[in-house]
Amino acid sequence: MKFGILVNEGPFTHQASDSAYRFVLAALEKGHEIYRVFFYHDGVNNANKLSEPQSDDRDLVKLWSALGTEREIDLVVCVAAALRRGVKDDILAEGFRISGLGQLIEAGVESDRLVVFGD
Amino acid sequence: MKFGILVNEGPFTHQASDSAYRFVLAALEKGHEIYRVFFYHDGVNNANKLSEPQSDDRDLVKLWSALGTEREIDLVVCVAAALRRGVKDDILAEGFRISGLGQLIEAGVESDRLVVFGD
Amino acid sequence: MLHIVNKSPFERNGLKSCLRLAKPGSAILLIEDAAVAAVAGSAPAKDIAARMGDFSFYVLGPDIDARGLGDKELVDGIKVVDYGGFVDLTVEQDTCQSWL
Amino acid sequence: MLHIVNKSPFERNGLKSCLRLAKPGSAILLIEDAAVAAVAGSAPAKDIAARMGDFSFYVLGPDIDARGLGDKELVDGIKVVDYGGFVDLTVEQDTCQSWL
Amino acid sequence: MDDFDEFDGDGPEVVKRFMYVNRRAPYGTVYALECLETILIAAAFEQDVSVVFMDDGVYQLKKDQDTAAIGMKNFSPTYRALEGYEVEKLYVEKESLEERGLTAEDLVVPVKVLNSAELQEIMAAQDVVLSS
Amino acid sequence: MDDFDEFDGDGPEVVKRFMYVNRRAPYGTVYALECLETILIAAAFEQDVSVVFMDDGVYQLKKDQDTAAIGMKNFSPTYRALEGYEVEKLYVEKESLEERGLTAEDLVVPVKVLNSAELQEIMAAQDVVLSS
Repeated sequence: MKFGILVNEGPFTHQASDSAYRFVLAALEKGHEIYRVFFYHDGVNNANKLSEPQSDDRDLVKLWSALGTEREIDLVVCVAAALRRGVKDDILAEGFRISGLGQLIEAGVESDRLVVFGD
Repeated sequence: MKFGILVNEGPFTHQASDSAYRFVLAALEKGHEIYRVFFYHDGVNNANKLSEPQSDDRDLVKLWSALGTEREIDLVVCVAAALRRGVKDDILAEGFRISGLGQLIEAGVESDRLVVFGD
Repeated sequence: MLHIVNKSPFERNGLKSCLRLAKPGSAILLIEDAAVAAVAGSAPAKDIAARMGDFSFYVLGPDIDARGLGDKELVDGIKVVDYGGFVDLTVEQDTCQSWL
Repeated sequence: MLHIVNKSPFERNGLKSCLRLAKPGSAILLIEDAAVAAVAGSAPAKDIAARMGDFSFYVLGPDIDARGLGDKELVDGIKVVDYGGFVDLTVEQDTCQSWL
Repeated sequence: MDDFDEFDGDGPEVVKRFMYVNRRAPYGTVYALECLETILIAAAFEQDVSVVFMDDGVYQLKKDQDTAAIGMKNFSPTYRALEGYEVEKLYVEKESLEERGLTAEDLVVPVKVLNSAELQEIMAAQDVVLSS
Repeated sequence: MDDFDEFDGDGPEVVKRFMYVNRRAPYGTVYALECLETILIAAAFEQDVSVVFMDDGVYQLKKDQDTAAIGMKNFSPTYRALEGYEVEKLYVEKESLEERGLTAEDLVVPVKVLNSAELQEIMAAQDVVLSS
């Protein structure tokens, strides 16, 4: 089955990004396809490569990045939300791309299920 | 009277930063002193100079920056919270400085009032 | 003590907890989404009215106006302040506590 | 329909609104801070127990364990799932709605 | 509201029922504004769009919003523009309105006021439900 | 917890009563963890520190937290370290515990359980109240 995932909150402040990440891992493990993960609202902060958590903490930006590059998951950061919050190409972590809200709608259309994680 | 201000949330997502900014303006207008504004939790995102809101929206990073430079208000971004969230010197807006949580406690000790704005 | 409540009591428990923990005689200021509680007639408004003898209640006018509630009748006895009035309240009261 | 609730019903109104708007026959999954509602005995737990005939209730085990509630008795009839079980629920149900 | 450019104009062939659920007051958080931005984009995709305002979300539609003193942009007039985008299914939950002492006359656009039982049916018939 | 370096060691001369109010569950949001970081720093400033756990904040102190499956660090043992920093005034609201079916035996550290009337008095006597 094809999943679209919407992440509305940044790393650390809310569990949303963690939950979405765990959900994606579990879905992949079960052989499902992740059509796209779309980062909206503060979710765009998941793509800030300057993020440097304490060494004994999970590093969500790196975890998502690795999913994007190693598992070829399409990680899309909303351009409008990202501009407002200062997430630009200069600081964009590997594996993410910046695009429009249309990519969220498309994920809703093309996926069998859209699952939303937020605050 | 001397005020310390704590801002717990970033720009846009919650009104906290707006409310804090309006409060500070009103306090200055009444002749009070702002000892320090401390940015903690997602509040550190107020210092991201890459932030580029739509042209008809308020630009909170610029507004805070201007307060820091023109009115010589001490704007302190918590280093631990900022590292985690990827707010570093490379993208730090003018007028802000990065320092430790001790600066928050000091603001509590040295100010007559500490006012907290958050989610 | 000035207690500052900023979340809608329809959505969150901040106002309820504040009313339980604030010492009678304190001032309570509603800002941001909490401003909606100042409009007369709702359940949270009744909670406020019931404690009018214990606390001085204030609401931030700019937040009422932003939410289009400027024309609505407010809870009897609640005072509307602007940001300057908010500053004055923090000066008049010796400490302030935000119920985030 | 799978309804996903992620906020503590002690703090917010998400579960209450979900219970009002979910169509009987739906599944309701408690994740993140909402997991605390699964522990038997509290007011939210009673709200859940009262609707056990209308909905299938699930709670995400990892979130219960994280909050130290793994040893507590849960509401009778609520099923504990892991992230894989969460995925299965979204597959079994035709749509999902998050009550943020 | 500046990303129409990446929409290729052909439109996807599937038409799905998309529902946007608004449960938060405006200005206290950005969700109301950013959800509105999503709805405007969604309209261009020729999907079957409906928008629900319930709980504190009903305040988003309150008439006479005046944001001058909080320094934020009043975006409530944009709800009136939704009709032009053929987003015409605006539902407001009756219980949420009443709990807040509001009526349909207080709102900036004509909406369909439904009780929770009616709204239940409409929600249950959706393909994609977005919330924020 | 890495910013002790900027503390100059002399300590400020004024001693104020600082209270930290915790009202949120752990893990769902970062506030519990980051508030704990603040408390550890505050301790070094030789202020009169007290910490309140009420509403969902009482879950922060629940014994037997096991975060392995959510992939986050279990920071609850740090509450036990507070005593070593001379942070000894830990207050838990009785009503909040009871509402959640918990007792003081469920908690990871010894605390003073107070009813809301008692807590009211302590809160009212503070100089600085921090919440998040």
